[in-house]
Amino acid sequence: MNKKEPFFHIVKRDALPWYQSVGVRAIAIVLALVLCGILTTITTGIDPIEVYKSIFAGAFGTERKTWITLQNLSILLLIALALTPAFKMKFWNIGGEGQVLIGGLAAGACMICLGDKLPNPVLIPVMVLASIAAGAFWGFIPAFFKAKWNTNETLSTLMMNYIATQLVAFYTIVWEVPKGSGKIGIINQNSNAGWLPQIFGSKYLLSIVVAVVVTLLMYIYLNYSKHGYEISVVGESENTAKYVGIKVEKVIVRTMILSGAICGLAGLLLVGGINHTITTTLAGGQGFTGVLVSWMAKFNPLTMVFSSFLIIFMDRGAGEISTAFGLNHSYADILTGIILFFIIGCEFFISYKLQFRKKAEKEVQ
Amino acid sequence: MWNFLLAFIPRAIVQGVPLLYGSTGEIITQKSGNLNLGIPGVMYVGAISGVIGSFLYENSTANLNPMLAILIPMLCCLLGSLLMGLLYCFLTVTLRANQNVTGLAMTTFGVGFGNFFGGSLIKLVDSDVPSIALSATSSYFSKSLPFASKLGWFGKLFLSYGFLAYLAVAIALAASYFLNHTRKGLHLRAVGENPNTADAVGINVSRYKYVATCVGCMIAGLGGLYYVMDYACGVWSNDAFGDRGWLAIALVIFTIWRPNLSILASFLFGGLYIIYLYIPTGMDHMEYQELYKMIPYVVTLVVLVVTSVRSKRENQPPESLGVPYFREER
Amino acid sequence: GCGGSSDKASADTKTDAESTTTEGEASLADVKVGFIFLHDENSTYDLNFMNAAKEACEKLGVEYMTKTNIPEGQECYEAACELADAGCNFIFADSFGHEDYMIEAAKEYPEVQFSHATGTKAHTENLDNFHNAFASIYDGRYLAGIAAGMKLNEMIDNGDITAEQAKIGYVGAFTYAEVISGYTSFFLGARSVCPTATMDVTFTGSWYDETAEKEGANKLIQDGCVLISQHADSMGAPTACETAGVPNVSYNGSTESACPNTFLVSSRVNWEPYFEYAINCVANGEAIDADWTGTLATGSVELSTLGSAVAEGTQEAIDEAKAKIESGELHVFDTSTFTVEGQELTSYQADVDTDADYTPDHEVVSDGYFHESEYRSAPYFNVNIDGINLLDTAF
Amino acid sequence: METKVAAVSMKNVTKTFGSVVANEKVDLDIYKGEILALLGENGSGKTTLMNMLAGIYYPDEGQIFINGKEEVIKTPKDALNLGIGMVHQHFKLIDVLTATENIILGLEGKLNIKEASKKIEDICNKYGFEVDPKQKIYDMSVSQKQTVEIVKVLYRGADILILDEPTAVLTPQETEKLFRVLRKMRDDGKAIIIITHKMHEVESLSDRVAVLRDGRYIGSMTTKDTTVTEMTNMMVGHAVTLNIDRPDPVNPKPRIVVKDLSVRSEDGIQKLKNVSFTARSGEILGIAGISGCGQKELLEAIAGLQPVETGTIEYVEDNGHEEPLLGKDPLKIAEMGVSLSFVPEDRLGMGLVANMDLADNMMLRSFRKGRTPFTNRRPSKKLAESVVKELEVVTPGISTPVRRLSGGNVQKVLVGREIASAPTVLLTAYAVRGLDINSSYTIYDLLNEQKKKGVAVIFVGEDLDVMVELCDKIMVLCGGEVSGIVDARKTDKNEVGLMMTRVGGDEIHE
Ligand SMILES: Nc1ncnc2c1ncn2[C@@H]1O[C@H](COP(=O)(O)OP(=O)(O)OP(=O)(O)O)[C@@H](O)[C@H]1O
Ligand SMILES: Nc1ncnc2c1ncn2[C@@H]1O[C@H](COP(=O)(O)OP(=O)(O)OP(=O)(O)O)[C@@H](O)[C@H]1O
Ligand SMILES: [Mg+2]
Ligand SMILES: [Mg+2]
Repeated sequence: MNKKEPFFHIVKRDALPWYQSVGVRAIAIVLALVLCGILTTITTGIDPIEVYKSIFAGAFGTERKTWITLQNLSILLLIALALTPAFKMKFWNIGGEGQVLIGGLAAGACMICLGDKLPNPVLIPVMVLASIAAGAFWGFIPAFFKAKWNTNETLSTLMMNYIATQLVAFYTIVWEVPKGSGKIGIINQNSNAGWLPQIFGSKYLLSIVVAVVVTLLMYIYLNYSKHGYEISVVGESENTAKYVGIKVEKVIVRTMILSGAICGLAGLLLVGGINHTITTTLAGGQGFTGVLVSWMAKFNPLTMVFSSFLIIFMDRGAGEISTAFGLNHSYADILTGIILFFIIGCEFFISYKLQFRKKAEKEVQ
Repeated sequence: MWNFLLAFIPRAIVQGVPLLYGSTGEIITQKSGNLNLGIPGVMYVGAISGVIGSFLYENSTANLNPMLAILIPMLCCLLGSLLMGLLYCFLTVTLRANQNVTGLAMTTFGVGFGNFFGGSLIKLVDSDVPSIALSATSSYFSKSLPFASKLGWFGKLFLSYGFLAYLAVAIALAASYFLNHTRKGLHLRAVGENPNTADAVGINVSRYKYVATCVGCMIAGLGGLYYVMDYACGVWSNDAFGDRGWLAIALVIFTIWRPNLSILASFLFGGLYIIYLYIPTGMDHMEYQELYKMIPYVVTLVVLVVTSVRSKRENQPPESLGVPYFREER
Repeated sequence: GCGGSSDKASADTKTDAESTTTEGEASLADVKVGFIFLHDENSTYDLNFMNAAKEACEKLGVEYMTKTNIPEGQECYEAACELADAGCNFIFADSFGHEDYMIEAAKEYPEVQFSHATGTKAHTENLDNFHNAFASIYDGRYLAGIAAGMKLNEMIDNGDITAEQAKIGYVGAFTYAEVISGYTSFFLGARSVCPTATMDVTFTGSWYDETAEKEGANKLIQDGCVLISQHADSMGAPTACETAGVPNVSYNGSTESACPNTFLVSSRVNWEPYFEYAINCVANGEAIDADWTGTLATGSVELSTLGSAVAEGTQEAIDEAKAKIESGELHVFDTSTFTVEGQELTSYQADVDTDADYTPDHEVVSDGYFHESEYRSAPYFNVNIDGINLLDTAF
Repeated sequence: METKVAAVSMKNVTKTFGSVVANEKVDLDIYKGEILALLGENGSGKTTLMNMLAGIYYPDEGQIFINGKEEVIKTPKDALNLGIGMVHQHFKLIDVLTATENIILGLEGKLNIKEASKKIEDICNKYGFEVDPKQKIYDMSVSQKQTVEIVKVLYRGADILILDEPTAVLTPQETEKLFRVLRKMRDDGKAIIIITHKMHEVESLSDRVAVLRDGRYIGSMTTKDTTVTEMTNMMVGHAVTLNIDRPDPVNPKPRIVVKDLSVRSEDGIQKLKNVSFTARSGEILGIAGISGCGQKELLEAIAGLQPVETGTIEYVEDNGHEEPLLGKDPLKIAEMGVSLSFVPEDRLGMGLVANMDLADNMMLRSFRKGRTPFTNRRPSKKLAESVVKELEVVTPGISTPVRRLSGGNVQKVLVGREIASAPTVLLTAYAVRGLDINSSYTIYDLLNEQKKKGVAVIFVGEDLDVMVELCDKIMVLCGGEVSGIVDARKTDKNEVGLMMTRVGGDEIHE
């Protein structure tokens, strides 16, 4: 024999039963946490158990914290859900950030310009429509370019983000209070005009309920509707879609309008329901995090609940670590990164297996 | 006008250099079929690694040796970015993980890494402002040719930059030559277009992907190094590098995967990036300034749409971009 | 919970607080302070607050908690509530955009004292437990301006520039009163020693944008400014000056380590006196001023040590002016020292009460000077005086 | 033959993909100086077996001996180093590169395109192939691409040459050229393995045949000692009859009337010029022509997928009512109640969604059914099951992505689906390309069945023998123009072949 046989080689495996694949992921998270712990001790000398404890406390330490965690979760989830149909269509919409901002801007514009003209029961529906329409419009533009001229959507949606940011910056200064400050502050702080209503007496519940509803609807839409099927076909092969009479351009535009509309809705919740102001950092990078969440869940709306939870949990925990240990906030990003690497990497062991050579057969020779 | 250009163009070029490093690195990476969205993170890691190296060196000796003062941060930067590249490759090439998720996670990680260590180093020294200032090292990086200032406008436009700026252009030109005129370049393009085919003719797909991605990351990392060491005068500030990593990725698409085009495009974009400072607004209408800040993005979008109207086959992304390769898959 | 280490830290300090403080110790033990910061210690602006917070709390031996990286949105309200829930009875936020959210929290927790730096609404909001605080930083900037003026004189004397070329550049963040008040006082300080000084001002539209500040400074230098100062938080402008070899007057902290050749001086607000004052008020059950303005006298306004690049005699000139300001002999905004459109300012309606539109509501010029920071703590001087050229208006 | 050295000897080779056993304990010897035809039904594991020689797949078990020495072929590179060259079943070419760049890909040394182009021209001249070294692959027709593939192996030279269905897309003339080359190489002492489903090629080219069935090695025999029937029976595992019956058309009525159709491609090249013909119900209309002569455009124009310059296409209903089809997309055509099925040439790229499973692919045609906004997956699952059963599709189940199926099985799935919608017009392009002989006959039977049901079948084919036997009429296209329409019962292969290369044969218009 002139060459060494490989000790093992990689083969694709049949689908693992769900409990095994969950198990693999669980092991990955545990390993990641252990590694994070070791790193924490080495770099800062802090007892890692304490760090984990305070991460948990940051997310669930008090009732208020739990609610905030859920509220943040719902917004991130909403954005990830919004991006999902586009991704399933292989339309790389990284413009969630801009679509959320524009939705928020529309809501804010209504609150500022119509706040003293319309009563809330009229104003709020107007805001809902305005922000959904604005988000949808922001999704429509790159979709239109893509459908018409096959313009690269990764770049166009990215540019739309910056354009939206600057548009918000522009209006922030137009509407600034006081003059020159570059801040709008809480809009209608005394009249509460355009503030979204609290439901069941909790100011946190509204976005959570919206997110739950959208999650279910999106799951049904993608998996059981004709539109959802068309999206899958267009995503897989435009030629096939044309062949069976699916109007590819229409599907692209329609899907991106939906995508943008839901982002706009998230913007509405952020401005009308949560912050009651507009800033350029309204979306806070969640348009990008949403991409991560959606991909990690393999575009399954139900799984996205878990992937967005993971991100929010770490982020909430981070705030707490920096309070408790004086550790830089960025430390959490490092930990989140490490955990993500493990989760991403462990997928390998779900789809592939290492096959070792069967020794017995070799003796035959 | 001439005076304006004379003042403006060097500033535009300085802005463009980090973008050029980033986009050249990402082009090489993407040509191997790897869509590395982790470039923003890599550039942070490259920068902070250089800062750490130079910090340790500056604090260990009173008289800096110019050679070492440049070499140490450079090597640390390359090493840091290389490790990021290896991480990316291990996940996406060896473990065949999803490239988008891996890239985004690397960005989270890398930016966090940069800011964490940038913020932590400062605790080791006494300073009123929370920034590490590596002025001595930086002066070597930003040194331009001694006779540049004597050559009038020519010196100002062409010779007034630190050596990393010239290196960026040289690397872009070399990358362009490599991709189009060498056999290895041909193989690299083949890997990105269709790894199945490349594999079948005996090209080691994994090796090409590893090498291209790691080299790409190292080049991109230099962009981060240029930013802190030359542009920011050796002062690390958290998040100061901003969104340039993303813009570098955008430039890759904008320049249709051509490093030589990227040189001009980067400088152009660098100029557009700061042009708003040169447009007067009016005290009562500061809001217009925010609209002027939109210019680079609007221009990019318009150019993109216009060029896509008549798109050629050669201007498309590498065909297998973003798809993990597994030989036995069909 | 607020985590182990800060508890421990405060336990340690409590013991030595007991030995040093004689009165009010029982009530000080009941005080728990919460701080809300926009960024963390990596921001010049926040670091200044954080150091003061630490110093004041450790000196008084009170327990405290901090929340960093709190954006100017609902998170600020949540953070304030969390601090209140955790037992804090004095809560302080450091960023202008936090104010509205602090007010929301103040309404919800009437028994907790809320205080906000740089804010403008306390005197109109009529809440017993919401307060504003700031300092007469324009005094500090005036003194820093003297250092700048001395430097200009030196350059003129050395023949580097002519008297007409004594142009200062200033990188401002927003066209906000705080910034206008700041650059005007700086300019007046410079002109008090260098009468031919003029100034160009450019705005970046952001409190922290390294590139914008750096390029803004570069452009000013290109346009012939021979000395630069800034009111924005990044290292952009000072490092641009260091590269170009142009003297720089800084803000918030000394930049000497990064700019050894060009750093002149830096002014800053020291928040420690205010924190001490407010904590003592809470401990003793006294009302905190709705608007508290620190001064040179309270130790709230400070200059850094001078850089090696300053002109000879600078320290003496500064000390002299400082003494005059403290004695009330000198007012920074003395209307006899500047003109507006060629006229002396004899009357000015300032916008002291916050509203969406600019509606001036207080007469602020009397006794020959502009009464800055008297009707509220945050500055409201927003007059364009002659000699200062706003670049962004030059269409 | 015993005296010859075994160039390749595979022993006990097993390869599984998940639960699919593609090869099971296969023993196969290939000798120097012989051409071995590897036979087997679709999905029997031929490609898999050869891919293990070429280093694409790695065997689970077993050994491979090259020239008597045990070798471990881990990568294609190892295979190349051992002198193994392979022309793959699916093109392994890079679209955006030129022919030259593709041919020299993977070689070492300094890049010199000019020199390489020259060498390629020499090879082409020597063997009579036509390749434009500067042409980009995406500009090439399938047969040009296949030629590049062949030149690619010749350029490198190989001692052991594997060709996986190389002739599927070649014209008879090109095939003949290739065979001449292969014979010469055999005479030079190289070992050649060819996989093909065309039995006449097996007979004319190979020295020996080896048969795989269900992944197992069944046996081998000398070609001249065997017959097509024997080989087929061995492949299938039981006796089969191979003849095409041609029932007479019952009551043919015009169904599709095409008049003066002209089509230009996007870059302005004339693809069809004044094409006129009528397709009748209950008839099979064959369309013959060398590749690129406009068959594809013609079918796509009828199916509503190709913009047309001038001309008309009418659909004639049973009651004589005429409906224009032009300017309508597939959806509109279906909404008009015209039941038109289309088996396109590009199965995985157009007819099916490669990453979807069988059931979901079945839904492509029917997902719009029902008034709710929701799809109903149940009928398509049933359809998938029945197609798998009736057409004997080899698959682990209906939830396997079609990408995983072997070529022939993919085709069965597609044809099965298209027939299921009970069409009145059935367009097929190369319906049996890549299909094993047994499956091909199954497809012919299916077409005949459709014909008997009164469907107007348009059959674009490449095997003239079959067309002459199967079709009722044959329209021959040449360079986008009709060079004649002949009655298939009264013509022969030669006449049609001649018409394919020149315009204007004996026109038989009725
Ligand atoms: N709206 C729809 N109606 C019918 N079928 C659909 C629809 N959307 C998608 N499908 C098809 O259903 C199949 C399953 O959908 P999807 O890819 O979402 O699965 P999944 O939830 O990711 O599960 P898995 O990856 O385990 O198959 C896919 O092959 C897809 O083509
Ligand atoms: N990469 C792969 N992944 C999964 N299954 C595969 C793969 N390659 C082949 N198979 C399966 O192995 C079996 C044998 O396939 P193979 O392609 O070898 O058949 P074949 O004899 O070449 O058929 P055809 O004549 O249609 O080309 C088929 O059932 C196929 O689905
Ligand atoms: Mg799926
Ligand atoms: Mg095959």
